Amino acid sequence: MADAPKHNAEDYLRMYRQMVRIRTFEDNANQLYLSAKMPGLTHMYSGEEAVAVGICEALRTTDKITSTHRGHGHCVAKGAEFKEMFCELLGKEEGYCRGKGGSMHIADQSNGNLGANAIVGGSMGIATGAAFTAKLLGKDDVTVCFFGDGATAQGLWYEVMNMAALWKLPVIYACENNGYSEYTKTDEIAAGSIMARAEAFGIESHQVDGQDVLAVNALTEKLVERARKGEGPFFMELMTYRYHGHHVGDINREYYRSKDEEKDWKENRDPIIRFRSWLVAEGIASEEEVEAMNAEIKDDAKAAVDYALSAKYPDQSEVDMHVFTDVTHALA
Amino acid sequence: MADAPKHNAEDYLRMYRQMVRIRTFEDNANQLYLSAKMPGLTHMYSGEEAVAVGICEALRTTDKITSTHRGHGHCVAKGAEFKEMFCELLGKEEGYCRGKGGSMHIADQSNGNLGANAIVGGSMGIATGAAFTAKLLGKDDVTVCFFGDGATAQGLWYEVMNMAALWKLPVIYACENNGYSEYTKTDEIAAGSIMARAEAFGIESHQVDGQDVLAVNALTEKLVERARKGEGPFFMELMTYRYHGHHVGDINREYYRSKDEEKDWKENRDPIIRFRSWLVAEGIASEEEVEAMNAEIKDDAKAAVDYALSAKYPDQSEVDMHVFTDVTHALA
Amino acid sequence: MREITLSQAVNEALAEEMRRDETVFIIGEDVAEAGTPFKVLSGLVEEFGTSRVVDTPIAEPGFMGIAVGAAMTGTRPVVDLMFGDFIYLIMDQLCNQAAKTHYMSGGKLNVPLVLRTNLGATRRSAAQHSQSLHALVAHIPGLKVALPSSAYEAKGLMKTAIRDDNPVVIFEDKLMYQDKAPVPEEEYLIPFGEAKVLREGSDITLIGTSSMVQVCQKAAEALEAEGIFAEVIDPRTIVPLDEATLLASAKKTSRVIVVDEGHQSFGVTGEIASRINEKAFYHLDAPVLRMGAMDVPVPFSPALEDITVPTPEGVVENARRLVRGEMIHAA
Amino acid sequence: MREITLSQAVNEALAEEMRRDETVFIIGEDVAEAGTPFKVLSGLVEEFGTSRVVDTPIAEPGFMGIAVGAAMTGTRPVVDLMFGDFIYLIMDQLCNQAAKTHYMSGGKLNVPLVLRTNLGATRRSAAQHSQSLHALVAHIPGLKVALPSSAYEAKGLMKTAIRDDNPVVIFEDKLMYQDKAPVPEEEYLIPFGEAKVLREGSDITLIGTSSMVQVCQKAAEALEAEGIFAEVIDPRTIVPLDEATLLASAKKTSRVIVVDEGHQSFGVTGEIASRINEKAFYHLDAPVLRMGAMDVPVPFSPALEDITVPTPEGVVENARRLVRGEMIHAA
Ligand SMILES: Cc1ncc(C[n+]2csc(CCOP(=O)(O)OP(=O)(O)O)c2C)c(N)n1
Ligand SMILES: Cc1ncc(C[n+]2csc(CCOP(=O)(O)OP(=O)(O)O)c2C)c(N)n1
Ligand SMILES: [Mg+2]
Ligand SMILES: [Mg+2]
Repeated sequence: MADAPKHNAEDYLRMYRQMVRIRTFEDNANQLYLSAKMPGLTHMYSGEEAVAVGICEALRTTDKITSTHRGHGHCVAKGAEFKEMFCELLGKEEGYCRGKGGSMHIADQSNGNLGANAIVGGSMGIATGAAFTAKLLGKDDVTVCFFGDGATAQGLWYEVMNMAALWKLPVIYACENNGYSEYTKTDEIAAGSIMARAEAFGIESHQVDGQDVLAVNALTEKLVERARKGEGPFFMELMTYRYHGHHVGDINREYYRSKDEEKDWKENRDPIIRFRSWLVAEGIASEEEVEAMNAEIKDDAKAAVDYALSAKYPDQSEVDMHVFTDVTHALA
Repeated sequence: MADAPKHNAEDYLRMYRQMVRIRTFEDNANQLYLSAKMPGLTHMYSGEEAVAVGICEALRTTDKITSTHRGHGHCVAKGAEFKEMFCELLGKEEGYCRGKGGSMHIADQSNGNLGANAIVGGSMGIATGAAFTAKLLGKDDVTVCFFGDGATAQGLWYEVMNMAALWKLPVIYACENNGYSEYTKTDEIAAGSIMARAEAFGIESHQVDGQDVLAVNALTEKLVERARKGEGPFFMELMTYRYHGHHVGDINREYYRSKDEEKDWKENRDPIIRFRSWLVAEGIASEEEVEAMNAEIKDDAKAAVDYALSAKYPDQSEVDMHVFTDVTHALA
Repeated sequence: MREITLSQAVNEALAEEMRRDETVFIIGEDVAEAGTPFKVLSGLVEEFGTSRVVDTPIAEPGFMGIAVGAAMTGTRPVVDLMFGDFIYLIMDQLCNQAAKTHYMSGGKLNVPLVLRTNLGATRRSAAQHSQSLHALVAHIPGLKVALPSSAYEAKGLMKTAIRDDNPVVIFEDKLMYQDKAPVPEEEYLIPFGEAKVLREGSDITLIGTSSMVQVCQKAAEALEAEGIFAEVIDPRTIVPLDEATLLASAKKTSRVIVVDEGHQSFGVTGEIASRINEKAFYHLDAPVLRMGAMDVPVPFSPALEDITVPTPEGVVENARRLVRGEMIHAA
Repeated sequence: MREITLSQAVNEALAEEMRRDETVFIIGEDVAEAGTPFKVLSGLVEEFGTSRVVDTPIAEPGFMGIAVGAAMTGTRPVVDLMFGDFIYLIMDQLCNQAAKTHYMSGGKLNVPLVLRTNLGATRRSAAQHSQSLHALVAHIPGLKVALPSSAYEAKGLMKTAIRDDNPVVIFEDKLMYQDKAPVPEEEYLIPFGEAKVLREGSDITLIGTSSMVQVCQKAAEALEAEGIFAEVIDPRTIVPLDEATLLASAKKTSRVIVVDEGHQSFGVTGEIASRINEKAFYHLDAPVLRMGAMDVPVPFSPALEDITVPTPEGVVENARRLVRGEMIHAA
């Protein structure tokens, strides 16, 4: 693990907790899919927890993030509750988006999560725009733009990096390089160097072990602080791995990646296992305390899932609400 | 001037001739505008002649180019005739595009010019696709994609560079950096380094004095030869200057660039003057021969303009022709 | 009343709203010192500075995306898209992002931005600088679409658009920038979804949008000389569309022509004609007639370009035939 | 006759054309080993190799642009756009470049490419993966638009599209990939611009596109049980549109419903309804009725999503009212 920054025990435990909450959320989401209780598909974040948590723990509530199709991790890490999240995944009225968004559009305005996005790269402009707002209105909020390695192929990124660099916007581009975009290895779809692409726009860039929550957090804290002072934008490439398929339905994936590779990442670099050992070794938590935390989170998740399963769907009359802010029913 | 490559006198004289033809074409186009005989506006290439000529002289007829809104120079350099060009600028039936394209869409299929494009950056995909064809069909054609410094802000470029690099396509991206995009200086709209952006995709990149036709030509010959062998893609940044306004109507431009700057480029770095001096100094042509060539080109241009002015417009029945290849009249 | 150009009217609307609300800013290519190629924004950067009149690189998807994010977080961007034809480049940010955010978030996020762009052919600008693409935008739920037909309309609609909490797209007619019209000194807004009856008539209704309002007005004048009294209506916004006013007129005159500069097929004329046919069918003496731009890319040649767009003469001719009761297509 | 799925039909069409013509190639995301997320292309890379079944980075504007350039220089690309909703990203390459090149060049250049994509909601994929955006494309002159409604149609239309010298956009219904239909072993093509009468009837005409053809068929069956005989027509291509067949049916039955899964406003239903109203007006007993998808972004929640799309029950209800002579809107 990276050198521990200045945090106290409480901070570490919250980081751990958040990572386990993400993993637990995803396990439950997968179960909902497998038991045919979830509408549609979903993309799980398991394996990448240290990225979302390491970054979001360095942010304030008023800081913004934009998220992706693989967005549950970001959402939890930025402060969202299980209940509203599961309700959203099941299309229920009490979901964060009243069931209208679902997994790929989950947003949590109250915690500064401007939303998942089902268009790969689609939120790069939005994140940069949120940073623009901060600058224009003289706020010191920072925005983190999460996206995958695959999204670096989208031209939009280069357009907004150019403007962010010209205008010194407080935005951090965080590329979660999990080695794959869908069923294709990153090196088959990315020529040259991803880091060099950001650097070519004069953007300071860093690569970091995305399975080491302390390393991610320490780097992010530094960059966020500097971005607040107008020294942004920055780019971070976080080397990580997704444990499951591209989405819940991607079961047989040996044609594009080996079971050995998956096993290696899971057994030797799991961000939760690593951090847990560190916590215990440093005497921050005992094995028992950790187990108790895990169990509590499991129970929380179960309760939220049960709640969401029996929660009500939005009334059909909601179908034409929220098309416009100022028209109650757009089709009335 | 750069070291002269292996050309013979004929080659040099053709290069000179082509540069003067471009300048002369533009002077006539400007006159047509000023005398209210040209429909619409046009963007003149004057000052940048060494770029188009240096590059196109290194190409075969079967090699392809894609051009821009400032496309007359590319069109002439790739082998087009004055008559069909002026007819096109005036919207006449005998124009390269039967008057349907005009200045911003002039194309000359017979010489491998896939067309000017009124969308900045719009032809970057097309050029890359032409190179794709060569590779797929096993031809050794090379494609040169012309675009301006301003166009480097378009995300499309990064998308196609990535693919060109991954697939080793025979395409050369030629950025005509004339210091401005419309009314804005390049450094106000381009963060970092344009060269580094191409290099970040693993693309070999070169900067060259765009006012030195021999330097441009020598570099292009080398790169074209290598591209034919599958060593592409390449990037060239050509440092140049446009003498006139952004378009013919951009007359008062001191608010964005000084007269002194314009004067300096025109008097001290003019590509035609420089090359002419070299030709005379090297004994390739006498002053008289050069003057005779200039006069002949002037006459050619005048004849072509006169022809175009009295040529006929397309018949109104053409309005719904060429919408589809297989339907004579789309609205019949 | 003083007369000002459409260009000045837009400029005034922006200046007034920027004075009123510090969160309003303009973003686009050459909007600052150059004041856009059409010079519509001249003077604004001098008053509001480069932090609020923001020149961008030539990166339409990028600055549109930035505007969406800025709007979601507390500002009111006015995006300047130099030519309406470039809307293709920003469709994802406009239609997948801006248009859907409020709905997808269940009402929690919103995107109060204005996209200012233009439409209109016959400027010898050829196929990629002459399109009238408002129908594309109108098809996508979540976007409002305004089509000012004069300086007066342009000012009032722009001010309303800036205050609207939803994404609004305004298409100005680029041939009308120098056209003058009476515009009051006092502040006014034009509510969305209220059509304007420009001329009352009893024989036929001419519904025109944007550039085609003038065409309908001229046609109506010519028709009056022949004793045919045309009612001329400008919907002003096509989303929301003031169906009530259109239907009332259709029921009154029982003959309707819809004139719009977008391509005729799969566009605005079909929508308006269908709604009238559906809801005033039994009052109609003839089918609603549509006149859009020809379904061809806009040709450069002046000899061809001018015939692609509806003209007053064309409207007059069709109106005559409708009024005379000729069955248009031997239907 | 053997039955195969729509997915297999598309696969066969591509394989046959790729065998016939070496210049045909496929380009898109995860088209090779993965055979696309919908597995439509499985096996093709094994036969044709990675030089003709080309996996791209996630760069839709880029690979669409490459396809345009490739098509202009002697190949026939089939572009695979994973979801129809991503068409917003490639609009410039499709509508400013591909659609206009032949016209702008006065007939000298052409762009023989096929854009394969999809449409259709009710798959719980939410607002950015459920749109039916064919109307946007149909509005732009220079593009042909095919909407296969079964495996049989999908194969024949795809083969015709690949041989067409113009840019053609094919929207497959993503809910239909596993639906089987009889498809002959022998080669066949389906000409563009020829509607198919799927069922003859005398009381009312149901015009359905793509996914809505099944809806119309089911409605017609239900109506027959009530003694109402509906004619069901599938236009197959909306550009070119076989007006003659639609008009003949309208004149025969004098009542028409147009059903399409795109948003209703400013879309396909308005165009088809208008043409029928214009050209068969005096034969109609009631206005042409339109049924499109609701003008709302597609909601994720199953409780809401299903009611945004026309259903057989809805068509039956409207048909009954039309046949009974109820004035739909008290028009
Ligand atoms: C514009 C766009 N193109 C394609 C897709 C389909 N798609 C969804 S996720 C994905 C892969 C994304 O890869 P990456 O950015 O690396 O994120 P990861 O899934 O690995 O987290 C693709 C191609 C999409 N949603 N949007
Ligand atoms: C997509 C797009 N955006 C904006 C414009 C308007 N425009 C035309 S030329 C131009 C400047 C181009 O600058 P550059 O690429 O440097 O070429 P130059 O004019 O200097 O040759 C702009 C902004 C356009 N035609 N297309
Ligand atoms: Mg990835
Ligand atoms: Mg330039």
